[in-house]
Amino acid sequence: MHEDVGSVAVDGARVDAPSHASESRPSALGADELVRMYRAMVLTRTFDAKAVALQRTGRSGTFASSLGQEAVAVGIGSAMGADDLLVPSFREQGAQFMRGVEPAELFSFWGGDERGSDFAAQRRDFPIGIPIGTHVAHAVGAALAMQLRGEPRVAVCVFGDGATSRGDVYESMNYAGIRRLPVVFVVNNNQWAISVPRARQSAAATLAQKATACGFDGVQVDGNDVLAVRSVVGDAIERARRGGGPMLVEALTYRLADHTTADDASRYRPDDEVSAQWRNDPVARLRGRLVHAGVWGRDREEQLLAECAAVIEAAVEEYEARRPESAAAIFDSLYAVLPVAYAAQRAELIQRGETDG
Amino acid sequence: MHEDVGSVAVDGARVDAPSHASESRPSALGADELVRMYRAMVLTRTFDAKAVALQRTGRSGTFASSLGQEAVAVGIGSAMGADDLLVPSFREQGAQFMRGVEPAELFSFWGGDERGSDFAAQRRDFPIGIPIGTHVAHAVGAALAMQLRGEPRVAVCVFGDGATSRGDVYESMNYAGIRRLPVVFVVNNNQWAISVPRARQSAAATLAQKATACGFDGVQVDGNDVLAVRSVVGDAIERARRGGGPMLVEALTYRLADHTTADDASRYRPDDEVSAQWRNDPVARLRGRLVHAGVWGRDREEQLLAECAAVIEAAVEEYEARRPESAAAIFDSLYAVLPVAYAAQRAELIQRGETDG
Amino acid sequence: MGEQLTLVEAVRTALARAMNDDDNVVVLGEDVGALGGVFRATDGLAAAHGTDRVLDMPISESMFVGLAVGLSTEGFRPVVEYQFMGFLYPALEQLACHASRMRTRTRGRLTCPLVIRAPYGGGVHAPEHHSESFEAAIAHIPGLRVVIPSSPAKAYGLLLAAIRDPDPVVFLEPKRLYRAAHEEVVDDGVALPLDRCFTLRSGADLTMVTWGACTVEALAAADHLAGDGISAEVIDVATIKPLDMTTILESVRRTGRCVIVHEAPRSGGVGAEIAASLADDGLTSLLAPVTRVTGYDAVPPLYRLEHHYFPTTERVVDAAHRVLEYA
Amino acid sequence: MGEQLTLVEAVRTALARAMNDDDNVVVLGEDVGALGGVFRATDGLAAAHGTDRVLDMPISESMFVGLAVGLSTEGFRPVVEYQFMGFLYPALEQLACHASRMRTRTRGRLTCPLVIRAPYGGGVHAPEHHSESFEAAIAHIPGLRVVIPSSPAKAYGLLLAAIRDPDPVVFLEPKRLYRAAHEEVVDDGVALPLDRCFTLRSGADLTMVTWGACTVEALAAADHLAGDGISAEVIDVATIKPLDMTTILESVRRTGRCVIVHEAPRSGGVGAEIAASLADDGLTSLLAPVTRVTGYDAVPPLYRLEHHYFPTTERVVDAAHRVLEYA
Ligand SMILES: Cc1ncc(C[n+]2csc(CCOP(=O)(O)OP(=O)(O)O)c2C)c(N)n1
Ligand SMILES: Cc1ncc(C[n+]2csc(CCOP(=O)(O)OP(=O)(O)O)c2C)c(N)n1
Ligand SMILES: [Mg+2]
Ligand SMILES: [Mg+2]
Repeated sequence: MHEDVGSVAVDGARVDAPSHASESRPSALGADELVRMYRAMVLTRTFDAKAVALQRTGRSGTFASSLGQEAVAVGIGSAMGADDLLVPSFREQGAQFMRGVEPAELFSFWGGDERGSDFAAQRRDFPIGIPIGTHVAHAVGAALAMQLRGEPRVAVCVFGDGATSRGDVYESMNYAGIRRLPVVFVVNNNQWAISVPRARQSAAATLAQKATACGFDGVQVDGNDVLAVRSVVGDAIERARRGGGPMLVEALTYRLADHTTADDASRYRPDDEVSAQWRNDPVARLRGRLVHAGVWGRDREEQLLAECAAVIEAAVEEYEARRPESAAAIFDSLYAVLPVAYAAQRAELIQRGETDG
Repeated sequence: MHEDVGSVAVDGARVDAPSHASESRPSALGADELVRMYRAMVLTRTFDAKAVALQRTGRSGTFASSLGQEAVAVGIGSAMGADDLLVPSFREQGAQFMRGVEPAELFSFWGGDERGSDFAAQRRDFPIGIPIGTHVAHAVGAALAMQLRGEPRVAVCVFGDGATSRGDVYESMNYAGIRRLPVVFVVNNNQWAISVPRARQSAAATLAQKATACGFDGVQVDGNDVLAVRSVVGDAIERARRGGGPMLVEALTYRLADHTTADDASRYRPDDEVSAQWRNDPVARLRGRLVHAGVWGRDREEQLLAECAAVIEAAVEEYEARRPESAAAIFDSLYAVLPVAYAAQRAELIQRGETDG
Repeated sequence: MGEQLTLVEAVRTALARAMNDDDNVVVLGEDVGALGGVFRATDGLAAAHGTDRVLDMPISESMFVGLAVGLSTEGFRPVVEYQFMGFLYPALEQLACHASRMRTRTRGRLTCPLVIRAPYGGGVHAPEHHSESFEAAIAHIPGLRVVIPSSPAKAYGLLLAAIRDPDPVVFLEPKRLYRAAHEEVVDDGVALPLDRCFTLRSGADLTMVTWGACTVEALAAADHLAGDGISAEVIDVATIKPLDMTTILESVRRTGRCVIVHEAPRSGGVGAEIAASLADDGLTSLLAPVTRVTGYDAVPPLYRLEHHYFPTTERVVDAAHRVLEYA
Repeated sequence: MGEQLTLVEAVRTALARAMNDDDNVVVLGEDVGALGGVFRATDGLAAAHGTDRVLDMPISESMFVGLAVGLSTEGFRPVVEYQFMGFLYPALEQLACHASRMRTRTRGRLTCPLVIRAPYGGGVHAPEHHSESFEAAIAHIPGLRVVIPSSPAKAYGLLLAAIRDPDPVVFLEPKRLYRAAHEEVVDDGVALPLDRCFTLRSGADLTMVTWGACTVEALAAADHLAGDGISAEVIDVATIKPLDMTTILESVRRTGRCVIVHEAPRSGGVGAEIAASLADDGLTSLLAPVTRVTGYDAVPPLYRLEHHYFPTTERVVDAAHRVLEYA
């Protein structure tokens, strides 16, 4: 399946590297859509670079860049319908932006402000998920809700190669298989889980074949080929929407940056491995395709870079201009109505908050 | 592999019912060994019947019979070396007895006495494991210990079809795959997890194929054919001992009894399903084989039944004659040395224990 | 008009009512469907509402609380059964990291109205790992409610309240009481408050504070003490989080003496929080040391030794006398 | 002869020493090998001892504590690192159902000498779920020891003791202190006791009881109070299970006043157990309410609001004044 878009169905222990890149076939997508995707990828990269810079200058906390993996998130984001549900891990900013999450919101989240998960324009998607793998059950639960209500919606859940070792990910996929739930699991296989390489995360020849344990199909896709990701994930979504049940998509890509700003990847992987992987840079790859198709050139590139820089600059300003919440916020959305038992603590917080600012 | 003993290798999503029963080939085992295995199965069945009776008459607590699944446990017990390690669930009494656990000890365990897990003649094997699936990581840890020390030992871990849905079972198997640990996983697939049938536990066509997710082989075996179980598990053990890594063996059998004495299976499965399954009774099957080989007849059968009844009666007597522990036992093996912080509580217990006997 | 029900029947009645009242209520857990749960708390629900609203779960204790989180953020009101509290440990990550904080981490955008039900405590000759009481560990998680009924009528009213609550509630059922007694329960859909203790018996000489199955021993002890002319007040905490210290403090202000009774190990039990509050806000009222009668700081033993481990009426009476004789 | 070490360096030194002394000591966890752990607590160990004794784990937090159980019953002494305490929840089932009770359920036949290490607490601008302190939930599990060092030298001596202990120990490292200060640590292999509080500062007017990172605020508060002529005793509990109430009671008998400080949410924190013991065995000594300065009963906020949530020196000083002014 999907031979035209760099994907390979994985059946049991067979291993095949995704071989046919989407470049070898004409794309069914119009130039506008390609440009929209390219813009999302560039915006993501711009956001990531800025977020790293904010952390380095003490203006934000620890941050996880998606450098090199933009095609996975943007492929997913472009494949999803507006009413579908994204249940992300913490490197899907590319998909989140396409779904209405604001860069300023994600700056806030990483900047230590819960309001960053209160997305103004995207009310249903899950917030960034930090405890590895724990969000997968949420996606399955949401998919169950969709199935029970007969809604034509699909949940899309993204997690890393490392997350595939978590038992609750397996438990969740297993349940999705039992009820053939409308959920698509996407593994962002960026080859590393902090310092642990893919090969030491599991002896399974592919991560896609983990679906075999749960009774549904797994497929590998070239995760640096945004059109391939879009196509494979899109097909899986439409199949799930039609009642075809879950699918596991393993997107093969590479983490070009440190794990997070708190990491120093040079301690555990050679620089030349990273340099070599820059050859597969998904942003350059789509740009090449646009250029080849005659819809892109230096001017448009410069324009886009400037535009993205401006958008991100504005987002930083918005983020930094936002007044911190008052101390009472610690209690104000803890429960629908704060139990009286905690009223005194809240009062104390407010009183202290006033004195120490 | 193992075509002569009723097993089928499971690769990915292919499903094949185990087809070749061991009866179709001559057994390499001598008659003495077959009789030893038969005795173990009959002893197990006698023990189970008695344990149920004890519970029914208020002389023991809840009990889980292995009726119909004796071939799984006895096949495993007969395949293991003395220095190997058994990490059981709660239906492996047949294997435990072969490894030196005393029936009186298991009566004690189910009768609410911790001394029942302090096996006098089997110092290393794990006690019965109640929280489903949680013991699988112990087997993997023990196998890691064996590998690190270069010991020629193998850990054998048994769990049910229902347990395969537990995430920690998957996590454990995944790690065993990564380091190719000397551990054999045996699923006692008795088709039911309390009221949930195998088909609603997972959409995977076989449970054996769950090994695919962990990068090693899975195999199905006729779990009512004790020689097949012995052969397949034995081969897996020897392979693991030689450094060949883990294997998952799915033994297909059937739970002829209620889940436990606290259960009433008629609430969720038809009686005729159970009656039909009696045709595959593993005890009758091995007996038939012995009769066919000319080494068994009514006299030996009656002798054996009487002997097993006597052994189990003696065990009941031993169990019931045993004085309960004193109240202080609650603290006496809690730590190697009881922290002073708890000395007063222990003293109170002793004082009260004396007054209320 | 009410019916005489056992506690487990009252649970079932409340579940049936909630499912009838609100299509968004779904029940899930191991063996809750055809079997009706190992204690029959969900008996008949699958027959009445079908297997899309009464969902048997695979043995995946970590997953199905997470499943409930996803269901609840999408508008359902899942009621999740754990077979025994001893098997609830795998749920703690989802409870602590997600269910309890979804509202606050999204500043109210997503919420998790869900109920986790689990039978807890000892006394039924159950196997290993079937007698635990670690309600204190759960009650320490901010953002949750933890509720424990002590009788059929309480079970009915509190469970209805839990299901209707807009936030996650952990509902622990003392299994020793499941079939221990009948009580009149009127199936009128009236919920009980989730932030209040119940005074089961008024008294002037000392206050006994307890919850769940230990209310039996506390009430028996109060009876016994009454024979000696001692009047003990018995408070059923019921909702251990948030803790209604107002009621407890008010009582101790009158009696000056307090005995706390629970099954869980003493150290770090909910009794500690109650006693700590008394040592703070109630200090001037205390005429005697705050005494705890509890499970010991040891692993709950298998059932041969259980009677040594769990609080008995005798231990409660002895503690009451000690507290009363304190000069 | 000693070296000036940070707390994380002291942990590393103790690990190195234990691995040199005993071949059965193995270290395992996420990223403990080539990376040396996310906080570098295991830096250099893999280089020195190889990847068979310093084992990188897949992301399987439930499995690798179970793995340690199997390793320990077979004679190894595993030291397991969790990257953050927030990711320790999946370990609770194995801790409560197996590690803590293997000895007692087999009546001594099998034992689990193992150490679980995890950085805990807030204050380092870490992301969501990286600031938890639920030591109370773990300390409630019978059969465990729970130990929290407050300085480099304590970390060294207590960790050595934990690794040598024949029973399972949960060792929680206040990550805010990892690199906060240096202290002379002599790598002499001398362990500290696992059942004793340490009196960090003697005083006569009130007793401050705390552990881990909050010792900083308690000591600062004591300094501040000294300026006002108030002499505060500061006790570092260090081992929160078993709890050395003897030392605390002895101090409170002298001072009559007690302030307890911890980062965890107030309700059901370890402070509750300490206060409860004071309300029982220490009641007659108490001249003022036992006051707790703690994290609030709310989800620890992301770091913008963290300073409102965790105890500050100012809050401790205020509490001390309230307790002292109490008539
Ligand atoms: C339950 C849990 N354990 C550990 C961590 C610490 N941690 C953060 S990211 C990470 C590695 C994740 O690897 P992978 O799933 O491949 O995702 P990637 O970071 O490569 O995108 C770890 C171990 C965590 N966040 N959650
Ligand atoms: C963690 C956990 N959850 C639930 C239970 C209750 N329980 C006991 S046996 C059982 C079913 C087990 O099914 P399976 O693994 O197929 O083993 P079988 O009983 O059929 O041998 C359940 C759910 C348990 N013991 N442990
Ligand atoms: Mg990765
Ligand atoms: Mg089964």
